[in-house]
Amino acid sequence: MTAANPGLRLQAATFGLTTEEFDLAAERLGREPNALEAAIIGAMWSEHCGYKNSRPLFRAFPTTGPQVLQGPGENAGVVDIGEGWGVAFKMESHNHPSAVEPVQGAATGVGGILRDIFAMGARPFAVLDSLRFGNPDSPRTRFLLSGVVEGIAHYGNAIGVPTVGGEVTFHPSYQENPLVNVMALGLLRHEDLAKGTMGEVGNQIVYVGSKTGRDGLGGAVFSSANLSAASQADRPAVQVGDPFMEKLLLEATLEAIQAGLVAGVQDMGAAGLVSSTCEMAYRAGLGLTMNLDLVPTREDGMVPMELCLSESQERMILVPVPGREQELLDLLAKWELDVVTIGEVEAGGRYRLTWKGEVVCDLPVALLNEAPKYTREGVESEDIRAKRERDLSGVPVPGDLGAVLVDLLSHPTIASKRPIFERYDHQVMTNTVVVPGAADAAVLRLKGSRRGIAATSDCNPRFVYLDPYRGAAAAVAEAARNLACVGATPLAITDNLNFGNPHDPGVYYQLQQAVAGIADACRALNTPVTGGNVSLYNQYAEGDHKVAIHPTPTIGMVGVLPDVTVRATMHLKPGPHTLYLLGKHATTIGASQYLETVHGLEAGRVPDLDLKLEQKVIEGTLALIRAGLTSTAHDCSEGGLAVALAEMAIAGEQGLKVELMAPKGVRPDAVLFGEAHSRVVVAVPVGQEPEAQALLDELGVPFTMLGESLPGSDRVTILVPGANVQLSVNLETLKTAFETPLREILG
Amino acid sequence: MPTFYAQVFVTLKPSILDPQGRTVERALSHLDYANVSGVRIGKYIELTLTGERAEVETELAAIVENVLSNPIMENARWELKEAREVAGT
Amino acid sequence: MPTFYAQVFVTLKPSILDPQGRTVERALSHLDYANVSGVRIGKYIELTLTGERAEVETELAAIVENVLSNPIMENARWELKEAREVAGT
Amino acid sequence: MKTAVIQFPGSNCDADALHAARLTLDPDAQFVWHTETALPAGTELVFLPGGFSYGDHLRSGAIAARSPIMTAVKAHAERGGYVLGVCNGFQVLTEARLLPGALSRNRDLHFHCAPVHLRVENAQTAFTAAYQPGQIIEIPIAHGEGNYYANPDTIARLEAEGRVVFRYLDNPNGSLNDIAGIVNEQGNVLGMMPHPERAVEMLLGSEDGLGIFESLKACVVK
Ligand SMILES: Nc1ncnc2c1ncn2[C@@H]1O[C@H](COP(=O)(O)OP(=O)(O)O)[C@@H](O)[C@H]1O
Ligand SMILES: [Mg+2]
Repeated sequence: MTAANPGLRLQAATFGLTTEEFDLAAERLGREPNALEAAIIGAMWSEHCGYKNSRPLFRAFPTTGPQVLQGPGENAGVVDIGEGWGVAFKMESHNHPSAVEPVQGAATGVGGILRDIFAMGARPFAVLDSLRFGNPDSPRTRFLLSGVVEGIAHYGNAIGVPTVGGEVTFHPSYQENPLVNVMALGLLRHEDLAKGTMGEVGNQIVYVGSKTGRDGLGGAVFSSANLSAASQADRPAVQVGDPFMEKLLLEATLEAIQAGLVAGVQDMGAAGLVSSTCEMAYRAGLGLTMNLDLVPTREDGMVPMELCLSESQERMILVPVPGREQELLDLLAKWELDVVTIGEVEAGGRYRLTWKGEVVCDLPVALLNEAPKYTREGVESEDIRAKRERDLSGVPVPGDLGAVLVDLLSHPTIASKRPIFERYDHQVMTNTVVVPGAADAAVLRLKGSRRGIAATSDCNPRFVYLDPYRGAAAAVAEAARNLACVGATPLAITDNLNFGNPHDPGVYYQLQQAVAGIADACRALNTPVTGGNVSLYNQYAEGDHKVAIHPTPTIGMVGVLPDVTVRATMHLKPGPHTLYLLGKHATTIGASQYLETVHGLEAGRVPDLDLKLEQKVIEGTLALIRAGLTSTAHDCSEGGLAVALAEMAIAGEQGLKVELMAPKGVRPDAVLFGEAHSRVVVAVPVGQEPEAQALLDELGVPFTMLGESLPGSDRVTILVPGANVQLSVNLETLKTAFETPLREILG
Repeated sequence: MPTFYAQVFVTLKPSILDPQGRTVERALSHLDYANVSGVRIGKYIELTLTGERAEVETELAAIVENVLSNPIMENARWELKEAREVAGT
Repeated sequence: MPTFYAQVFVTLKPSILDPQGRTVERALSHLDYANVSGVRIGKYIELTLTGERAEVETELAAIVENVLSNPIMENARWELKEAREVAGT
Repeated sequence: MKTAVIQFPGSNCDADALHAARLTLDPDAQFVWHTETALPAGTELVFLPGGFSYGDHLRSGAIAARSPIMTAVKAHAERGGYVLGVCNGFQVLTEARLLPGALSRNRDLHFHCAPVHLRVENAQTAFTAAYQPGQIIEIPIAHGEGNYYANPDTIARLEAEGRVVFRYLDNPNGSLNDIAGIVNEQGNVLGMMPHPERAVEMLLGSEDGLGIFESLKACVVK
């Protein structure tokens, strides 16, 4: 056993540990760890692997329900979609790697989340990407955006999983620290559900995939550490992904699982070999010994620390079913992957590593997996409170509200994302029924079944910034509403919590409140949390002054369509239709994109969120679609009702005329551009209004008739009689405003 | 003003994975070209610059560093030849 | 058996326009690196071969011709150095 | 029509090709792994699917074109057997010299995934008989290297012999003469960048790709 080095405690920080944590580890261990052990503990106790700041908060999450086949704790959650099928899904961030090298950072983000999915025994069939960038006109944003999009396209297109949705928003708080959250979905038969476990004593531990190099060394530590000028030095830590190798690994892993040869499986993600093997041992309540000399290496002279923590991509750990080891090895060899048996599972719960015939690490598996948990004092920042409580009555109503509509449509956050998703293969696998840009969620068919699967990812960071609890709950509500708008019943969520430094009480408050908001919304809407990922320290250090990102709890949600041919999209269909608003008119401009874009104010209260109303609106939307009374639905989000209507007209290449009967005394700009939640616009074919209204009344869904679609007309006309406002804009003008901005940014 | 032909060689840093090289190497062995190893694939860039040698050299160095290569992952070296030195051009 | 280091240069035929080169050239002028023209981007491939010089040369020629380049749109040339000639290796 | 879909490591439209072939041509269509040296007895159509065989490393299709099964595919083509190469399959066919020319990086250097409009320039081939001459069809593309190039003589010959089968109305990638698909001299080998196998079910938005499979089916009946 390599002796401990007395000076080590002083260097605790270099292993990502505080001296307190170092002492705690030494105490639990009954001795001082050696350097390798300290590095391993540091990696496993990092936020990324250990969740020391976030895990305690997760207790609030509802994680069960008849639809949940696998909740949090595995590589991905799994929901039951009927007929013996399950959908595995999970979202993960690659924020800091993407800030350093956008192309490879984003590409390896896709690779990592896909491995989490096929490690569950599921075949990946869809990817969604949720992206946040800074000021759209800055060269850095162009560089990051085009790099990230290229990286996602490079990896996703090559491996052949369609990228079917996502979101892209712009806000100065992401200028230096963009967010790259990637969600993946996979399909499996219930009986193929695999787990990240070591199984039983005596099992072999098989390493398969790429050789190990010095890539992304200390990546786990790296991605949880503050991003600062120092990250220049982290640059060699960039990892390069190879979708071709991943494709071989995917096919080999699924073939092995379906052949019943695999007792346990997990990808090597953050903190590479160590985190995967000791998480698997922990889940099995066992220990192991591995021989580091057997790890396939790409470079000479690699030392244990490198072998243990390297984040070389496209590597997995497989545990063969006892007695079928050789079958598994032969199968994997056929795919020309590096395959080596590197160790064995043992009783006793020790995590033992040997190198050159010497034991170089001997730690309790529990110690590694039970990072200290911190619950801190959250305190809301005064100036955010002030922004929220700010009195907006003095904000003037612009004279030309038509011009405002055009401005909003051309804001990069609202404008069409076609220039981005056209670079993604969104049709490979020939299942994509509703393509990106066509509706509020993507819809995929399930070959050999009538069912359809829908997915979306959502978060409005401005809401969360101004009111973390309500904003996070609203993200869940919006995701569920988006699924309803295509005709899908919401099933469950995965979340990706992107926040600043939790040691900052203001940031910790945001984290606490956001988790509580997600938990309550998930309970109310019956969409349990099946997993997720936490990314903290998303802020940029400039000298001693820190810029934290807007708190961004991205919600990924999956739903099911009983019949994929019964669905809705957002474009106005041919033939005359009557337009309805389900839900209630907006009454405030608080926290709206309009207020920020037109009046330069990020302020005001986030509109009230009534989750019972949300549930009603979702029921009403689904009922209309499934009764065949509408095939056109679109929810109101950034830019409010006016923008939603304009988008439906642009997509349908026809005009419309509506009268917004707002409650007395409500400002017209609130009715037009306010961002009240729980609102869906639907189009009912003329003649079927009585049926539709009867159905909504029966369900107790509040609604108002707005007006009519105008096939053949090229004008979008919106009246607010209460405030004798009339705006009427030519379709071409709206279309240009909507479609140009991102083409210009992406070049 | 003199004209210069520059040749720039951009290669991945040794410790960075080269998926292309790895795949090509394996393919070559399948096509039984034996005894081939260490395949690495990089970029070879030709460009023409005009100016006095000194300024051209400074400009080229900057171009290679900032545009033609990604210092995070790549090494680059270059050679400069004055047009009239270059045979047949 | 002796070891050889090969350097292979693959370039697009002059008659074929090189969108990548053109894009870089445009980028350069935007970044006002003046006096740059004729940017062409090709491949630079390094590989190691072992064997007697004669066989290695034949094998390399075949590899370059049949695999590393596509004669329809590319030209290729190569250089071979014996390991011990190469300084510092 | 007995159909074999070739699988290279890195093919990713192989399952789509098989699905479309079973739907339209041959309920028993089969995969054939790239290391095989022979096609299943009685194979009439070889379908080279899209994807990133060998990760598109070096040049797209370059390594796949040199894999063992391609010898059998060449023999099949010389016997007059039908070969359909889509996207990466087209790239493989040019690299294997079963079709002239080469496919290089898109003019704008970007991958494009979008429906495009094609004109059927020759409706008398085994692959296009079911279309009207000059018919406009909508089929999706999804590629980053579909920029067709061949030397001027070859282009002239392709045009003269009516071997340009599909032409883009709105050229997405810089292909010479807006070429989207060509056949070999004998007319039994078709290479095209657009994905007909993605356009055989209304559920996915277009059925305009059916014509290719119906044409082939008709060939064996007579
Ligand atoms: N924000 C969250 N909400 C719920 N579960 C979470 C969250 N973050 C992480 N988890 C769960 O903790 C486990 C470990 O997370 P993570 O380390 O991201 O998985 P992986 O090891 O695949 O990266 C996973 O099962 C994940 O779903
Ligand atoms: Mg994992």
